[in-house]
Amino acid sequence: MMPGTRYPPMVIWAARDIQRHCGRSMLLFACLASLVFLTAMALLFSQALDATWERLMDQAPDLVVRRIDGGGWAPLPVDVAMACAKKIPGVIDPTPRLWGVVPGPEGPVTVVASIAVVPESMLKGIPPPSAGQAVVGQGVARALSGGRLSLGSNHSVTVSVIHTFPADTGLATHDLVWMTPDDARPLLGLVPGQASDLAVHLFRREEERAIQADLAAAFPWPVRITDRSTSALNHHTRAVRSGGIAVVAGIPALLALLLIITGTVVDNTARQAYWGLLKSMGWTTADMVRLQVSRAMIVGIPAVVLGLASAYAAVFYPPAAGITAFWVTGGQHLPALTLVSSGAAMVMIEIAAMVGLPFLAAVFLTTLRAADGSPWTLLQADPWN
Amino acid sequence: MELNAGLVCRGLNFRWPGKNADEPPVLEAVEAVFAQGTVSLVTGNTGSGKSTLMHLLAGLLHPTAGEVWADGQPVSRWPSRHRDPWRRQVGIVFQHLALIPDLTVGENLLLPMIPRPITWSRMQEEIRRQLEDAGLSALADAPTNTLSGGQRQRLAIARALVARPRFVLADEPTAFQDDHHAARICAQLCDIAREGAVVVIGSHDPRLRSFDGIDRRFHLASATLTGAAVNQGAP
Amino acid sequence: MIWHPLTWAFWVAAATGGLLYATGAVQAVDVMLNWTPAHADIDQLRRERHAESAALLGHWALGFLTAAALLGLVGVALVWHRMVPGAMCGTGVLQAMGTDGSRAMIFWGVSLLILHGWRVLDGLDVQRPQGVLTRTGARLMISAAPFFLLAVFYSWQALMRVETVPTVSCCAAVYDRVLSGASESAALKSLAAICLWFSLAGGAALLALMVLKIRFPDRGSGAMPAIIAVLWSFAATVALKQVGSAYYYQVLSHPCPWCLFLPDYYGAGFFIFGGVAVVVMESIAIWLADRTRRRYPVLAGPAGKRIQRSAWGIVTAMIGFTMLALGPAIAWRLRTGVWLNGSP
Amino acid sequence: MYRPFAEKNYRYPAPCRGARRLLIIAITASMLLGIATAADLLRRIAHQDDGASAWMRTMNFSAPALWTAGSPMRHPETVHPGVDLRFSAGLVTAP
Repeated sequence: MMPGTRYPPMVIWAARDIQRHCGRSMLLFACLASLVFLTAMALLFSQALDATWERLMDQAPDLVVRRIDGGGWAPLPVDVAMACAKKIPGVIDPTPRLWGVVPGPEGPVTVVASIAVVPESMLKGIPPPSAGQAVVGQGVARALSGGRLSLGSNHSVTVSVIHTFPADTGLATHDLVWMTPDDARPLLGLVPGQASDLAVHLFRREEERAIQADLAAAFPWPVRITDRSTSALNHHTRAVRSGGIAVVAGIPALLALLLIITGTVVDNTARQAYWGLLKSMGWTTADMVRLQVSRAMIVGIPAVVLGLASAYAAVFYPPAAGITAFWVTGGQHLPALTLVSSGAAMVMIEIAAMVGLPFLAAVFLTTLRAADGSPWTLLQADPWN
Repeated sequence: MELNAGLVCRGLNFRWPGKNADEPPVLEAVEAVFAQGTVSLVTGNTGSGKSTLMHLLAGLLHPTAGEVWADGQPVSRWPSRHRDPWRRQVGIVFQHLALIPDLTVGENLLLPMIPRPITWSRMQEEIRRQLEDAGLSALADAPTNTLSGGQRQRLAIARALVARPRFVLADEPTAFQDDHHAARICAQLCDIAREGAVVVIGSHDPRLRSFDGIDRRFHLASATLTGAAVNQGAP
Repeated sequence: MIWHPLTWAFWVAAATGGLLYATGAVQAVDVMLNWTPAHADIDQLRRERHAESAALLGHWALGFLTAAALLGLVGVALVWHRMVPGAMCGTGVLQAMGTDGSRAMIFWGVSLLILHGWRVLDGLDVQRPQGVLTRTGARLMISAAPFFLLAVFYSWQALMRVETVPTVSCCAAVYDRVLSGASESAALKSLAAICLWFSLAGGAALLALMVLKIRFPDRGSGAMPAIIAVLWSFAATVALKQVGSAYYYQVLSHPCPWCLFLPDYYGAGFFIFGGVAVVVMESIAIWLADRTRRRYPVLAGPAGKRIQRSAWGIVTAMIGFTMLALGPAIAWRLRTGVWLNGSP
Repeated sequence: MYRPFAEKNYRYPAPCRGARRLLIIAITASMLLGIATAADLLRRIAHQDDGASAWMRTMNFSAPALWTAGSPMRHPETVHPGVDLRFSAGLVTAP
């Protein structure tokens, strides 16, 4: 094939037109790429946060049953609670949990103790803590001095840290102190035979709401039941809301800037004579729109791709990801995020709609305004007269 | 009047918009047939309305009254979305040439070809042919603003002819040419006409008046077009 | 939901499309009121430019508004249910939106259908320079305005309602409908059966008509295929919901059309209902082209070609619809030897 | 040296070489960037954070550790229905 024949002539001519007005095209490219970068970064961040939450929340128990009394939360007798929960059809695998929040050296930490034995396949080299020992998350490990950790205020417990949870488990273990039940109980104010609460899994997750009333009635004391889907909904709502707020806060101003720049680039009165000349040679207004849209695409597609790729790097690649997290969360440390392909596709669709459509409309409207005249009138705007 | 052949003016009137009704019109009751396969010369003094007539024939201006028919179709009545693409059949040489100075010679010739449904290679072939005819082959890559006046005019004519138009409207096509090149341009226009095109030349160049390739001569004066056939043997 | 980025994407697309449409409609008003093709005065020249701009604007507006409608559909079917407590699919979202959601969808559909009709007429009008359909086209384009305004109004209402919605239960909504109809189950069953058989018979008739239209575009009525297609679309939707969808869900009764859009069922709803939409749109194109052919002999040629093109579109869409709607049922029957309800 | 494209290009009177080069650069750069990003995305999806999920499941955590310990989002089960959490520290304003 002869070189050049693989592209439609209109597209080649659009590229030639870009060459003729290189500075303006570069300005448009920069403006569009930065607009896409800012929009996509906020959207990708919220999408990734949402995907991460969803993935992790999928592992959470369907229901958590806590005993309440006049003073607030009360310890749960394990045997009674297990027996009551097992009576309800659809409940599988009720598990008492020993956990609580206690003051650590640099703020609160989450103390957990596993009553059951953690399977070897999970541990992957992490030694389970013995009495007086603890395994801690990355966030807690940073505050350690001399490998010992003092927790609690009234009933202080000091344990030696024998291991740190790997960084790739940070989404679950960042603030964790894992110790034996015997070490944990004094800290949490529990006696043997008591648990903090009861985690319940269901045979059918869809029954999450329906089963709550039966479950609550089965216990001999008042209980408060929280469900997984409410937490998941809260997380999801926060993620998309914060993404939406970021978009709403920054985008209109940038969009206005884009429209102005597009208008300046496309609608140049000095080009009116050019449009008139083209019309006198048989170009139609639709041809000119096609030319300008091709031109906008040649500049716009690489700009959009560059903006998206930069946003992707800014969200997922350290150290850029750290800067992004610092910027968008106001200094919170965020562990590595994950993304699902459907989430990425949704971000692409949203970017196309929020940036691509107004950009194309601006190109179209300004071209139409400039070229929609009689060819003779347009020709008169020219220096050759 | 035969409306099916070539370009036909029927009762053509033109008055600039915004002018008073009592001022004389630019063109009044113009009746003319520019037949297929002929070369017609419209002469007249400067400001007599030759360029306006050319622009009316090309559909760039709209007649105040009357019609322009092309191949049996009232093109001057057509709405713009039909008249604009119809202009692909028209090759027009502007008096002011209207070349794009920062484009090369070859690229200026590319302009009328772009919206046509032909391949890139075919476009390049047509441009090459036209450059050879205009004697500009060596200057294909030269920016237009480096050409001499005569070369620029030959380029404007080449641009009008490059897409093999049905109707060629040339306004003062020999203004910047020496005798040799003027004769060559006339011969080129005659060749186009012999291939079946309608060629209308608007000029007050005395060299054209004596050129024997002209089939019909018209004279425009006081907004009225008068004329007669010269070469009866024309097809 | 108001903060959901897809909601913003929807509104940006709708606003941009609305701006293009409004600009085009304003120019079309001048064309509709004062179009005088026999005149050559300055006003008529301006109107000619307006007609050309309005046509370009209309085409772009249709594209943008279609994109907005698709974004809204994606939102309802795939995305927004995660923001509505208790919702599992589009049924829950529509339940949260109340009647405003359904109204918005209807008005979006009508607006796009009218603009599609305008597009057909404009496509025919542009084939000949006489401009015989220019005024009609302008009128049709403007007539979409009230429906579009209502679509935007109800979309806003619906999305605002979702913001404060209590917990919904979309599965319960579907099953409630089944249970409340239990007493009339015989009537429901017979309705489903009637719809199934009408959709099969109507589909066959429509296919036969389309084959005739492809061969003889200048013969026969254009209204008949349009009427059959519209009735068929209702019957096919009911039959799909009551009978065909069960083979996707592989449960005896879950008459929910929105679950078909979910990724669990490969987004089949988009293709199935897209096929129905194509059939309705192209049948209307046939009707309009046939009317044009009869009224304006100058456009008989282009109208005939348009009829043929639309007929091919309907045939393709119906084949796609049939394969997607009946394919799982036939596969089930071949695999198990019985239909889902146990009948051999 | 035989240079087929250069010779063929030379035959064109209006080759628009720069424009074609610009097109090639735009298309190639877009494709490369797109493919690189898509490949990284696929790699990322294939190696999701399985470790964190496994510990979530094993320890029966109700929420991931994306907030400070003790905050209501970190421990949703501790939120009493009677407490109105108008002010919630942490990731409230984070996207």
